[in-house]
Amino acid sequence: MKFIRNIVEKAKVPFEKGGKLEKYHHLFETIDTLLFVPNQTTGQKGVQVRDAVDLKRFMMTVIIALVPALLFGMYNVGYQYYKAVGLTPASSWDLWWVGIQRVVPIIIVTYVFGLFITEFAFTVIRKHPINEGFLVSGILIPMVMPPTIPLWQVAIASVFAVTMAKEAFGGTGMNVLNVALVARAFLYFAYPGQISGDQVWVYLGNHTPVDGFSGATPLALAAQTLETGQNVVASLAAQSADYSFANLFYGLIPGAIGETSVLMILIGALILMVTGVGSWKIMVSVFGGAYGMALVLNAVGANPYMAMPPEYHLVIGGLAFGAVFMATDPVTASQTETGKWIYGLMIGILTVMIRVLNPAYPEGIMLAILFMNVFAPLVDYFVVAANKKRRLKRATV
Amino acid sequence: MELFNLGIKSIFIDNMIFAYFLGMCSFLAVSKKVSTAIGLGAAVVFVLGITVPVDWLVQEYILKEGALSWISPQFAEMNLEFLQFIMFIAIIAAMVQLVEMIIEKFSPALYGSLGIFLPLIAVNCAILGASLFMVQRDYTLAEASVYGVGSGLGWMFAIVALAAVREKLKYSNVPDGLKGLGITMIITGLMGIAFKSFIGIAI
Amino acid sequence: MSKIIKLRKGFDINLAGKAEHKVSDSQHANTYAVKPTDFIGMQRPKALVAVGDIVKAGTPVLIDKKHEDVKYVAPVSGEIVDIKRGEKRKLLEIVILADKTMEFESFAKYSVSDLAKLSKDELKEQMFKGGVWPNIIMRPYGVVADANDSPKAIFISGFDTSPLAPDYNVIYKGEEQAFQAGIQVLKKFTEGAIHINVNGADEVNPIFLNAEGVQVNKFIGKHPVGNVGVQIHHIDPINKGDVAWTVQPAGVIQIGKLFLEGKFDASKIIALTGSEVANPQYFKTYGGAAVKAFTQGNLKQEHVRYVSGNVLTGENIGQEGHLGFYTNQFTILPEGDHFQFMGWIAPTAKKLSFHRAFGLLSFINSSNKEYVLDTNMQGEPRAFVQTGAFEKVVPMDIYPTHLLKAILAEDFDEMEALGLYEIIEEDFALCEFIDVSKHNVQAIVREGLDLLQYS
Amino acid sequence: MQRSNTYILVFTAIMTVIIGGILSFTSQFLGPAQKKSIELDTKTSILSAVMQLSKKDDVLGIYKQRIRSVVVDYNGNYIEKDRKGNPIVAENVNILKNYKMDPKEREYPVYEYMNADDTTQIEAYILPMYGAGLWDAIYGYVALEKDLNTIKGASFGHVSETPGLGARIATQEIQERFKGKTIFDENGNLVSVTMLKGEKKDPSLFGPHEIDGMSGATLTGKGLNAMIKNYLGYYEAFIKKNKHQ
Amino acid sequence: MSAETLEKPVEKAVKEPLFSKRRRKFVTDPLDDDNPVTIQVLGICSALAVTVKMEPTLIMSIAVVFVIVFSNLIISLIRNTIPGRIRIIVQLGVIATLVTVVSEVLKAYNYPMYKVLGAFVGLIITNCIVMGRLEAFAMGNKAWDSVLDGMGSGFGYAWVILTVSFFRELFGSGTVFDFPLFEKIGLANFPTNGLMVDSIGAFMILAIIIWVQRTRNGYVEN
Repeated sequence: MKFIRNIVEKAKVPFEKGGKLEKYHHLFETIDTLLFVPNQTTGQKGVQVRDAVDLKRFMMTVIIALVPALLFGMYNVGYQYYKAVGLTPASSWDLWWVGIQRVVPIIIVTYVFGLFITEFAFTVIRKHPINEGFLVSGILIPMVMPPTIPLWQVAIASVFAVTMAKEAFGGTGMNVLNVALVARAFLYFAYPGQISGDQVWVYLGNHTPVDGFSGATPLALAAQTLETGQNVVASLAAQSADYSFANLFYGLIPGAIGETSVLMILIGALILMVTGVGSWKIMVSVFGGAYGMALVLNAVGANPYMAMPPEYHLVIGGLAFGAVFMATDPVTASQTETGKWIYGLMIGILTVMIRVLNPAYPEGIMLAILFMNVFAPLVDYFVVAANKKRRLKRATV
Repeated sequence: MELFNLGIKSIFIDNMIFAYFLGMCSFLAVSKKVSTAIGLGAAVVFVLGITVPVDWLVQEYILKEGALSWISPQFAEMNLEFLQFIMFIAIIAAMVQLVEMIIEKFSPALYGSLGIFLPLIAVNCAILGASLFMVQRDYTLAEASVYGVGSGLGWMFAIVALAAVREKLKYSNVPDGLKGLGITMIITGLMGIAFKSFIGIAI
Repeated sequence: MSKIIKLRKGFDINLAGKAEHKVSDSQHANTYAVKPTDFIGMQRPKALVAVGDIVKAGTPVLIDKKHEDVKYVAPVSGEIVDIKRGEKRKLLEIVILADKTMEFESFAKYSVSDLAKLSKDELKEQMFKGGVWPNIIMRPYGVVADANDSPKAIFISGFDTSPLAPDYNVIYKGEEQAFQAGIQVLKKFTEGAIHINVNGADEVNPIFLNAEGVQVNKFIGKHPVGNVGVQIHHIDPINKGDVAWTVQPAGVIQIGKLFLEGKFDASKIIALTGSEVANPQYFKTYGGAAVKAFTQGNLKQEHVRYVSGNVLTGENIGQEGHLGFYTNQFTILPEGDHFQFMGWIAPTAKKLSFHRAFGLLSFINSSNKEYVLDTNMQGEPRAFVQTGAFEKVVPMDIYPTHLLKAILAEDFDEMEALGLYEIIEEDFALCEFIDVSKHNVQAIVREGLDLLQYS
Repeated sequence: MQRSNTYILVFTAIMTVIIGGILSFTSQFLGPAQKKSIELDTKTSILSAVMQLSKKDDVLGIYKQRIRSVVVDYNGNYIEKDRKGNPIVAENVNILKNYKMDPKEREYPVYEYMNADDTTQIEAYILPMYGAGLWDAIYGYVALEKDLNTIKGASFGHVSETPGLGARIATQEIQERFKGKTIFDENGNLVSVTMLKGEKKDPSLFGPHEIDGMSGATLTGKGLNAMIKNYLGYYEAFIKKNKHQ
Repeated sequence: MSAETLEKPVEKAVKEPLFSKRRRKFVTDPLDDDNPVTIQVLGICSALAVTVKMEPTLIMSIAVVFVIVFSNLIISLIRNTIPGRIRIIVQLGVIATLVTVVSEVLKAYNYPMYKVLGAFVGLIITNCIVMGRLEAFAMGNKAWDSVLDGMGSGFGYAWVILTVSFFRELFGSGTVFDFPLFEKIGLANFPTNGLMVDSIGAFMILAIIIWVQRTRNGYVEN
C-alpha cells in the first residue's frame, strides 16, 4: 500500500501548482482519489468526524445494483441471437460470449466518448473536478440501448448527452434531465430508424433470421393489437411461448439491453432500497401510478390494448428499469418527500398513457420520466411553497 | 370531443414554444421566477383567449374575400385581406391595454411585478401567431376560441415549468458563456424533447 | 406534566469512549482562557486587560465594543500571561495563569425571597457586571442575547443527545438551589413561559423535576432531539420578528449562584470522552481550562485531535488549547490524515454511516456497537447531490437542502421563508456529518444567519 | 412631449389614411401577379401528379393544353353549378372547405389529363385529396391511368409532418412508389393501396396494392392510407361510371 | 424604455462623413459584440421556426432587413411628430404596413416560398428586434444613422439565423441550399439527424453559437 502511495506521490509532482501539467491537475486527482481516499481531515470548527459514505461509494452502489440486470442483459442478447438465427449454442457460455461481444463494445464506446473525451475535456477547460456521476450514466446509457444500436450512434449520443444535458448545467448534481435518458431520447428523435422500435431489436450479427422470426418486442406486439383487435395476452401467447407472463417477468425477451428482466431489476431495486440510495417512494409510486392508470384504462376498455391486464404493463417494456434506475436519480427527481410521491405517480400514469393512447410511441417510460424531470422543480416549488405558507400562517395566527 | 382534442393538441403538441418558437422574447426574459411566470402566463392566456376569437370575427366578417357581403351583396367582391396584419396587431394592442387596466385595478401587486412586461405581450409573437394560424387552419369560431385558450395554456405551462427549472438552476455552476440565455435555450430544447411525449396522443 | 413529543427523524452517533460516571477533582489546569471566538456574533472584541495584570474571578477582561455593558469576566483569579491574536490582530485568547487559591470579585448577595423583589433592571445590571449575561443566547441567530428584547419565552434543554454527551445527572448534581434561583431571575425577563425540555425516555433529572415556575416538556427521539432549537420548533416555533432566549442549565446555575453567593462561579464538571482516552471520566474544573492537564498520561496514543465540545459542533483546539465558555465536554479523537487505499469502495463494518451504501456494513452491527471514528473527510468535496438524507436527520418541518441552497444563492426572502430563523448551526450538524458531498453545512448556516442579521 | 388630443386624433387619421393608401395600392398593384402566382402554384401541383416539371416548363401552357377540369358529385355525376346556382370552376373548389362537409354534399374536382397528340383522348384522371397526417393536414393528387385502376402517379404535400420522417411524403422518392399500383382487386372491389409499416426498399417484396413504408413515419403513412382510401371511396361512383367506357 | 433615456442625438458642428467611424460602428457592433440575437436575446421568436432550410431563411433575413431598415428610416423621419402616448401603436402600424408589403410581394413573385414561410412572415411584426430598434434608436436619431443602425441589427440577425439554418439543413437534410452536399461528396447514405429538422435542433444550435460567441467575447450575463 505504502509502495503504491509513493508511486502516486511521485507521479503527482508535475500536476501540482506550477508544475508542467498543472492544467491536467483534476485529471490526475481523479485517478489519485480512485486509488486512495485522500488524507484530508475535517475542519477546525464544526463536524470533526464524517460519515463514511462519499459520492463515489454512493454512485458505486447504483452500479452494483445495475449489475444483475446488466449481466442478464448480456446473456439475453446471446439467447435472442441464437434463437433468431436458428443455431443451437454449444453451451451457455456461447450465449454469454455473443452478449459480451455485443454489449462490452457499447459500454466501452460510451465511456470513451462520454467520459474520456467529453468529460475530461470539460474538466481541463473548466477546471472542475471530475464527477463520479458519469460512472453511473456510462453504464445506464448502454443498458437503455437496443443491442442492435450502431456504435457511432452510441458515441454521438454520449457526447451530446454529457455536453448538453450535464456539462452545460455545470456537471454532476446540477443537471435537470437524466443524462442517460437524454442520450436515448436524442437517438430516438435524431435517428428514429434504429431505435424507435420499427426495426427488430435482436442482435443478428451477419446472419439472416430463421423463417417466421419476427423479433417484435412484447410492447410492439401489444401496440399492434390496436390494429388487429386481438386480445393482448392471447396475441402475445400466439407470438411465442416466450411471451408468457412469467417469462416476461424473467426477461428472456427482445428489448433494450438492460431492461428486459423485471426479476433482475427488482434485485437491483432491493439493493437500492436497503441501502437507501434509491428512493423507495418513487419506485413504489411509479409502479402504483402505472397500475392505477392501467386499471382506469381497463375500465374504459375501448380497445384491446386498453383492456390489457394491468400487471402486464409492469413487466413489458422499460417500465421497471425506468422506475428503479432512472426515475430515482436523486439529482433529476423531485427533491421533496411529498414531491416524490407526485413525481412517481405522474411518471407511472404518463407512461401507461403514452403507451396506450399515443400510437406514435410504443414506449412511454422514457418520455414520461423526461417530462417529469422537467416538471420536478415545479412540483418541488409548490411543495416548498406550502411549507413556506405554513410558516407564514403560523406567524400571523 | 373534437374541440377537446384540439385543446389538448394546442396545449401540448402544437405548443407555442416548443413547436413554433413563438413568444420567445418574454419566455426567456420573464422566466426567472415562478411567481412572475404564473402572472405573465395568466395574462397571455387571457389575451389569447380574447384576441383569437375577436380576430376570427374580424377575419370572417371584414377581411376575408367576400366577407363584407353581409353589409350588401355589392361588397362581395371586396377582399381586404391585405389589412389583416394591421388589424390583428391593432386588436392585440387594444386587448393588452385592456388587460393592463384590469390587472392594475384588481391586483396592484401583480401589476407591480408585471408592469414592464405587459406591453411586451403586445409584441409577444404567440398572440399574433395564434391568430394567423387560426386563419391558416380555417377554424370555426368555437375552434378558434378553444385554440386561443389552449395555446395560451400551453405557453403558460412552458414558461412556468421553465421558471421552476431556472430557479433550481440558480445554484448550478453554468459555464460563463452559457449563463442566462444560453442555458435557457438548452433547457428549452431539452424540455421540447420531454414535451414530445404528447405528439400523437389522441383521446 | 405535558404530553410527550416523539420525533422519528434523527441519527444517534454511538462512539466509543463514554465518560465513566466518576468525577475527579485531582487534575487542575494551570491556565484558563477567555476566548472571544466562543461568543458568536461578537463583532468587535476588546481586551480590557494587558499582560501582567492581576485579575480576580469575575473581573471583566473582555467586552464587545458594540455592546459595552455586557462584561466578559475572568473565570479564575490570577495573572494575565498572554493575549493571543491572529490574523489582522484578531483577538483570539486572553490567557490567565491561575492562582493557587481563588479570589472572587464580590457582587451583591440575595436570599431566594429577596430575589423576587428585585427589578428587571437591577437584575440585568448585576448579570452584565457579573459576567453571566453571555449565558443567555437569543434565537434567531444564536448570539448573545440583547437585553432590550423581551423574549416570547425562554427555553432550556434538559438533556444532551450529541455523541458522547455528558450525563446531566452527573454534571448538575446537587445544584437544585442555584438552578431554581437562576430560573427566578430569568422569569423576570419574559412574559412567556420558561420551558424546560427533558428526555421523556429517562427519569427526570431531580434539578428539573423540582424546579418551580417552569413548564416541563418531554421529548423522545434520536439526536438532535436534545437540541434546544429542535425543541422550540415543536413547542412554540420562532417566526419572523419573534425572539426567544435559550440558556443551558449550566448558565442558569451560574446566574443563580451570582445572586445567591455574590460571585462569578465558573466552576463546572466536564466530561472527558472519546475513543483515544484511556480513562474517560468527568473532571471538576473551571470554564476555559487548559486541557493538557486532563489528558496527560490519559491517552491511548499521541496522534489525536483535541476537541472542545462534541464531535458534531466542537472545535479543534489542539493540545495546548483551552475549553470553550459554553462547553461541558472535551473529546479526543484519532487524527485521520492518512490515505486509505481503495477506501471509497472497500467493504467495512468498522466505519459508521447513516447510509447503507455499498460496502458500508455498519447497519448490520447491533445498535449498541460503539464506533471509533477518526477525523478523515472520507472523500472529497463535490457538488451538492440531493440524496434526500438531510431531510431524514432534521426533525423539523424544514427543507434543509432548499434552505442551504437559498443561503448559497444569498436569497434573503427564501432564507426567511424557508425557516432560517428557526435554526442555528448545531441543528444542521448531522447534515454536515452525513453529507456525501462533504460540504461544511454548519459554516453555510452561519453565513446565512450573518447575512440575515447584518445586512 | 405632451400633445393635445386633437393633435393625436389628426395624427392618427393621417396615419390611417397613409397606411391604408399604401396597403391598398400594394394590394391593387400586386393583385394580378398574385393571382397568377397562385394559379401557377395550383396548376403545378396538379400536373406534378402525372409529370415531372422543371422550372423552365411553361406550366400554364401545358395545363391549358392537356388538362380538362370537371367537377362531379358524390354520385359521379357532372355538376356545373353549385347549390347557390353559381358556376363552379374545378380549380377554385376549396378542398379544405369541402373536407369539413358531409362527403355526400361535397364537390369533387376531376382533372382529366389528355393525350399530348390527341387532346380528345383522356390519358389519366387526376383526383385531389385531403386528410390528416400525424400533426396536421396532408393533401395531394393521385393520378389514375385511363383504366381507372392503375396509379399513374401521385404528388403529396403536408402542413407540418415531421421533417425527414413523415415529411418524406412530399418527396419524389416516396411518390414514385405509387406508380403502377392498382386500386381494385381481381373481383373488382375497391381496395385502395396501402403503405406498409417499416421500410424495406425492395420493390419485389410488395403486392399490387402495397407500397413500401417510410421508416419511422408509420403514423403519417397511416394518415396517407386513410386519405387515399377515403377519397377513392368518394370518387368510386365516378370511377365505376367511367371505368368501362 | 423611453426615447429620452437612450442614445442621445450627437451634436455635430462639422458635417460628418457618410461612413464615419462612429457610423460604421452602428453597422459593425450588432454583428458581434452587441448582436441582437446572441447578446440581446431578441427576435428569436419568428426566426427559428423557418431555419430548417437555408432558402426560406435567406428570404426571411432579407425580409427582416428590409422591414427593420425602412421602419427605422420612416420612424426616424417622423419621430418629432409622433405623439408619445400612441407611439407604440404608430410603430406597430408602420411595421405592420411594411410587413404586409413584404408579404404581398412574396405572394406575388414567389408563391411557393410564401406558402413555406406561412404565418412567419406576418410574425416579423412582433420580431422584438424591429420594435426594439425603433424604440431604442430611431425615436431619437437622425435618418441616416437610423438606416445604418437598422442594417447593423438586420445583418446581425441574418448571419445568426443563416448559420443556424446552415447546420440544420446540412445535418438535418444533408443539403445546403437544397444542394445535396453529402451525396455529391460520396456520402449518399449519410444519416440525417432528425433532431436538426425539429425545433429542438434549432435551440441546441443557437445555444452552441451563443456559447462559442460569448466565450470568445468574454460576455457574461448576470
